[in-house]
Amino acid sequence: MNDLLSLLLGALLVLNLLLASASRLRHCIKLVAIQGVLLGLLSLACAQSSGGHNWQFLLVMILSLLIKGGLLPYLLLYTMRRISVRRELEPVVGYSLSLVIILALTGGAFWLSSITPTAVAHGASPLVLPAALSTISTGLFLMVTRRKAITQVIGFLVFENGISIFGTGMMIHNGLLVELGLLLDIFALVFIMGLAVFNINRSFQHIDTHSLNALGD
Amino acid sequence: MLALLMVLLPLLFAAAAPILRKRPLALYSLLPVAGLSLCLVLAADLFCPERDLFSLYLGGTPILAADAISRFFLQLTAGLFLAVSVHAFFWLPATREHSSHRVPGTRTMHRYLFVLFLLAFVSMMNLSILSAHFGLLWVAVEATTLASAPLILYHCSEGSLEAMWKYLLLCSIGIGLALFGILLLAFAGKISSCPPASLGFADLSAPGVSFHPVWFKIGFVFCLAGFGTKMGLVPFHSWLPDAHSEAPAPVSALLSGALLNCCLLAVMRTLRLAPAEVLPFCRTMLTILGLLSVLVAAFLIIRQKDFKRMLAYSSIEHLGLCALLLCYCQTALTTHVIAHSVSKMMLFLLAGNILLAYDTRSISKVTGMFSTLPRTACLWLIGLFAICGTPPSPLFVTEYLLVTSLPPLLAILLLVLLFIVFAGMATACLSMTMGTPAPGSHERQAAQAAAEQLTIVPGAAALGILILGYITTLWMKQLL
Amino acid sequence: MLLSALSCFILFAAVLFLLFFGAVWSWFSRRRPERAKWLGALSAMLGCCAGTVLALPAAAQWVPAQHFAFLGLHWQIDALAGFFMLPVLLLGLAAAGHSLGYLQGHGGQRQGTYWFFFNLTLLAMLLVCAAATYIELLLAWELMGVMSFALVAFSFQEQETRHAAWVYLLACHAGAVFLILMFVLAGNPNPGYAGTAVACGLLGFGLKAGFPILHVWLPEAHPAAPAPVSAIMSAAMLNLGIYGILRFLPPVSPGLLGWLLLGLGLSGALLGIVLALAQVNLKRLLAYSSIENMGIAFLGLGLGFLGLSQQNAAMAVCGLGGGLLHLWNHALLKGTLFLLAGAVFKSTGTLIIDKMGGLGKDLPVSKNLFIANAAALSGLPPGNAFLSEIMIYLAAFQGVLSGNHVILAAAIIAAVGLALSGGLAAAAFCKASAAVFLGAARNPRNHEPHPECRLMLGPELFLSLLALASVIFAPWLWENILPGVLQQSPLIGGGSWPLSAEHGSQTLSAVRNFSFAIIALIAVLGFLRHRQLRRKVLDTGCTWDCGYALPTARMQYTGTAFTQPLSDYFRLTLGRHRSTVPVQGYFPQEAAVHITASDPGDRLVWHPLSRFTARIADKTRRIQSGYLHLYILMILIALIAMLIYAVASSLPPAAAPEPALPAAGQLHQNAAPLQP
Amino acid sequence: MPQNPFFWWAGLITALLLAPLLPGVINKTKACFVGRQGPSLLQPYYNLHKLFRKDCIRSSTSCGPLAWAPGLELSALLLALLFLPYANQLSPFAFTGDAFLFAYLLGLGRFALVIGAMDTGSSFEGMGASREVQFAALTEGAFFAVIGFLAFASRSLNLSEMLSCPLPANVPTVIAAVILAAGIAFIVMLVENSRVPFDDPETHLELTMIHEAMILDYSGPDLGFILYSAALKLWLMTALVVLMLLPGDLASAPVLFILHLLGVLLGGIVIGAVEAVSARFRFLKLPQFLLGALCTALIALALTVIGTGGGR
Repeated sequence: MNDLLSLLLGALLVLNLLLASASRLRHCIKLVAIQGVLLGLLSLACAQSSGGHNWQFLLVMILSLLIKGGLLPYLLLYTMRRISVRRELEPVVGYSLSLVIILALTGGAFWLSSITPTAVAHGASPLVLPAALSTISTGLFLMVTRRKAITQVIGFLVFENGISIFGTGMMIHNGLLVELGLLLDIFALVFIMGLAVFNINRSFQHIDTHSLNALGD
Repeated sequence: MLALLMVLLPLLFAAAAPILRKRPLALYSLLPVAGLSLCLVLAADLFCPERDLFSLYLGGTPILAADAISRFFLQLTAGLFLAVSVHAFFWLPATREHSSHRVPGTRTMHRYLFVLFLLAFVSMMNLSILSAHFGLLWVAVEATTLASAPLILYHCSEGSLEAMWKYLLLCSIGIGLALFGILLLAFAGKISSCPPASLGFADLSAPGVSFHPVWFKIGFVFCLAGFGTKMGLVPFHSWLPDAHSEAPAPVSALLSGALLNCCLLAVMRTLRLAPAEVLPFCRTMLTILGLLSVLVAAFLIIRQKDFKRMLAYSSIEHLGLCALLLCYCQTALTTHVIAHSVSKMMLFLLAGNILLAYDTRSISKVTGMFSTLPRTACLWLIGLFAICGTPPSPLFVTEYLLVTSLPPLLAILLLVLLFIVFAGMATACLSMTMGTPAPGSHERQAAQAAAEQLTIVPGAAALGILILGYITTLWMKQLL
Repeated sequence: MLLSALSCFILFAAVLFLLFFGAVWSWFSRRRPERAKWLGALSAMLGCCAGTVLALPAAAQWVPAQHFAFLGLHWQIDALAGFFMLPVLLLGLAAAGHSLGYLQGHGGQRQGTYWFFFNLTLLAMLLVCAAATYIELLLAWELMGVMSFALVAFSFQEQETRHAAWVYLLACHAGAVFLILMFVLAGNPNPGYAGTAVACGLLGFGLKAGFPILHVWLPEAHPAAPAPVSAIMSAAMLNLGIYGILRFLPPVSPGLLGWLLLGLGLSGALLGIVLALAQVNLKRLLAYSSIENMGIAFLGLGLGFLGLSQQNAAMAVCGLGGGLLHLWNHALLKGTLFLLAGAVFKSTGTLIIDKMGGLGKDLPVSKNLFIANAAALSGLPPGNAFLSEIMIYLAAFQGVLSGNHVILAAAIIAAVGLALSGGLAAAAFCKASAAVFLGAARNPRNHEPHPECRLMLGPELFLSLLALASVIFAPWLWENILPGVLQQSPLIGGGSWPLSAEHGSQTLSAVRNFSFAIIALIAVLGFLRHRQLRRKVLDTGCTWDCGYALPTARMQYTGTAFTQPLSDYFRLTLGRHRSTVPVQGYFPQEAAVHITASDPGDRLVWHPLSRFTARIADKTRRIQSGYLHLYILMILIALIAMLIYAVASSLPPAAAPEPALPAAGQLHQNAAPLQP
Repeated sequence: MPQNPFFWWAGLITALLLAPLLPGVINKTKACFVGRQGPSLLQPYYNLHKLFRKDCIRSSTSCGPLAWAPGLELSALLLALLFLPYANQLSPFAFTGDAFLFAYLLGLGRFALVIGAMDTGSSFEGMGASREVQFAALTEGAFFAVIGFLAFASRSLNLSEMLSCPLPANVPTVIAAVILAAGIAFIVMLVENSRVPFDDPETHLELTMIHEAMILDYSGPDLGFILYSAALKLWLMTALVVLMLLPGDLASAPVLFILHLLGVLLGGIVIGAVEAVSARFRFLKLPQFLLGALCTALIALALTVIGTGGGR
């Protein structure tokens, strides 16, 4: 079971690199969907290793798989098609440079987990902390450097996934109501962000958040 | 049981909103009725304090509970919502009729959506105050962001869109960091000598529980960053001026008056969990952020061109003061919070009236309010003196207590900053109220007359502040 | 004893009740100005009379000091409070009477608001005097600031009134902030902060009393305010600054306080009067002369405290007594002068001295009153200000006679400075009275000169009679009021040192007699001249104009010209203050000289300070740049800084030399471990 | 030394009677210097006699001060006369601090004159008044420095004791200081009475007058009052200088009485001599000159402080 866990975490790490170098918007959304699915499998694997089977956990796991893997990507694709945005993203930082930066961030994450042995011991596998930290930093990096509103939503989703990797990896269980609440919030957030992007496109005729700076002081 | 009622009642009224879509008067009356019902529920609690009506258990762990401090915040939020809803009842029709300033193309949000989201926003705030579990607290705070984001879009202009997008994104990042912080706190508990049972506040603050100090610090930093973003402490404040100035008057009143207090409550809860050896670190962080907020807000207020943004910066400054009060003088915190919320609500409602009458938010274009809007002008100046802490207002008492408990160097810096804030706001308010009205103002006669009728709630709030001021002065006499 | 305590409480409550409800009632009858006028005026006058009945016995120590609680707050009326209440009440009475006449013309419709703020300002000033602990003082102090701000901003249509009101409001608030700082630092246990507490106290009270650099609001606020209001502010409100110092200043060594007050007094007196010379606006001239007289009062107090520190009884009594007496005299005289300035404004519509002239023919009684009070205020003998100045001279020369050389040097400089400021004051008031009342009217006034308004003359005569009475009762005032008043102040050591008053009373009675001698001599010579001319023919001719064909009124010496040699000598009106339209061609059309005298306090201190704050504000605005990406970046940087600080502070102090932390994350400079 | 009030009253009466003689003496000495015969010594008396009998013309623009100004000035000066210790006898009206009353009475007289001058509304009188006020303000300082010196030298604040006290210590520095102070008093006297180095009483050019410009519009008894008070002031200030130079314990009262009369007349001759030999200073130089006088008076005080070993 342990090797399946580390396989999944390894896949997640590779996914971060792909996300950094993805130049097509549609491609980015697919990667986020894959990340959602991997996250669902990860929670299943952690439950196996800690033996915490109960129906509540399974319900949460299936729901998160469905929402993060299926519903949200579909929503993003639908928004993209409706506002017929141009395919490629104009990043503030070049693709190769962002790849190097993500690599550096992941290296930093590994280095951080190496100097805090106590934490790693408690997690399901030694890879959990670095995977969580690198995904979080990738999400934030995407939000800072990508111009388009939709990519910022994607960045935010990656950021949330990173946090839930840490949550599931370290086997912190908050009870059914809270887990459902988390999922509902994330879904509602992305839904409203989609609506906002739709409105921005209608009144600004573009969704480049970099030029949304009228309200400066 | 009452707690569930407090959360579900507004949702119930919210559900009724789409049904009354066709009849605007009934739709608008939903708000004051909801406000009144919340106050009745709280009154019920006041009459029989001995039975704990609030706690709600789910699977052994209490989900909703109300201790002394959260009961105070509940009453404050309910009171504020009642006042704002009564004002909104009159303000909404007036705005629709007179707000010609919007570009003809842009539309305003549909009435029932506004009422729906407003009620949802209030219920989520009640939920965040009443929640007894850290995770539920996070869900509720995130839900308040979601409920209040569409409200900013009431007048769907370019500015409000941009403000809403920034509000959504920055608050979500902040709340995400808070979630990571909560997980880190749980993790710190898990790896410590005797881990807490669950993330409920009762278990976390149980006597035997201990936390791993280093991981607790890191967790606290993330929580502070997260809830600090929602609270508007400086490095994380960037969304606040845009959101509060673009939102319509009742919404910005609630945002400033009630929402910032819920996040303050969240920070108070995390601070209360801190083990002894971590407490000095947490207090230092809060002091640094508090002082930074007052500093930056002071220097930003001076050069302000827009009076709603000026009020937003004053909220940032006052929340910075609340952070300082949290570390140095807890007793004065509740007085400061209630005084700030009431006077800020009054000022934002008045700002809404001025916007309605003058159709502009720039300070230089609004002149001669004493001749065009006499009542609003008087209340505007009373608000200025109340919010800047001149003696008759309770804020003077709390600022005096804070300054006595601060180390002298910080006290001098704080007083200088408070003076700069007073100078900045006085310049703006005086130039608005005095002077001869601009030549073009006579054709907006109807709008000005409508704005003059809307001064009932702010007037009541002003009276409340003065009475509160007198009571707190007497309280201060026994204290010192 | 019980009776007096009860009656004092009832009187105090009556005064508050009268003023407060008079104000509220006149506010609510704003619609009917006539009713509001009489309502407000009557309540103000009754309040002041009741207050005098309360304050006079307390000041004259017929009734022991009262201490009581009213509305939950603690108040006390003792000799010191009574002494400083009297100017407030008397001026309030006079100003209320004068406002009836003054507001007939331009402020007529807004009587309700005027009387509301007028009564509340009086109320606040009485509360400041009666405050027992620092909470009541701060409350009353800020209330006084806000209410008098509303009065200063009464005619807010003009731009300069708004600017003046804004400057005044900020000055009052800054004063309150310094006071808060003083009370906070005074309460601080460790002694290191006692010095700063005293400094903050002096700054806070000095802002209200017009210290040299902190005086900038005074010449702005007084011309902007209606005349009765500026009379109360300059006569009664400035004294409260000194009252605050005497009662609420934390304990400090008399020597240090003496040197401080001496320095401030001397510089204030000279700065005030030199600037008064160069003023074109009549009320600004009077405002600067208030700064000068406050400087003289501080000079007296400074010499008194020096005497206290040197155990030199004569110097202490003459100095302190002279300072307080000067406050009293200045209050009466300056109040009359401001009311007269109001009368002048009513009849000419302007306050610019160079535009007036020849008013003596329209306002004969005001002319004589103005010249008499001006002479008295510049310290000339028959006036009452001479009594207090001679006391301060005595204190200075006691210092000269005392053994200590340093005190000798300081005292002689003080005496010479006082003499110089006396001479300049005479020059300034000659300019004011001559250019306004005497000579021919410089520009022909368009409206016909309406007769002198009786209503306005009454209060002025009342105050002048009071000034004359205070010449007569000066020795009585000196013997049994001043020692009692001075004992009350904690700084003067409350009775530990005999403050007997025999040092000055002999001089005072002699000077009183000689004042009467002068008046008698003038009468005799006047009668002699009258008898001499009775038989002669008395006709009038035009003034000697050296035979020039077309003498016009504009050839007269204007006020600015009158003091031009002096102000050029003090570098006030040279350089960038003077813009000239030169004479061109053989038949010059039009040439002009425009001289503005800017206040050095403003130019050198306050304007650079506000520019510096504005520059900082512009730099901080860059934080709010509007770019979403920069905001997110700012959040992340702040987060990383806090994390580094968290980990750094949690490392055990005896950490391994090379911390296991990543070398890359350097310690963020502003997150240094601040252990509170 | 035994006080003899009789000689004090005699000094007072001679001052009242002989005051107009002093301008005559000054004009006579000036005339002798240039070889002219000059007006008779009693000419001022004749002028006064003539003036008191003439009619009075009043300017149309004046509204009152022109009438009571001369009376006020004369009464101030008459009162100031009471405080000087003629023939070194203590004046019966002396009290502590009467030196300041003396100085401010002169100030009152000057204030009256200036108000009277401005009342006529003529540019010449305005110019004279403005200059008078400027120099007066600057001399106040010097005069009070002299009073300070006298107070320290005589250890008392009473003008009579100040002027009639013996030398504090016949050490050369103290004597030098007394002479220096007397010199400063002499300069102050020249400025106050508008004698030549500062103002020319006999000039006919209105633009150059100071004191004369202020009394252009007076006629008849008013002009008489003013001329008489000008003469009184001259006598007063000269007497002040002379009494400073006469140490108190020199001789018995009658001898001192005669000495002080001769001293005053000698002072008149010295003033005449000074006027004959020196020309007027430029106006812009006068303020520096007066401040110089103030500083020398302070130096004199410093000398006495050192001379008398730092006072008792």
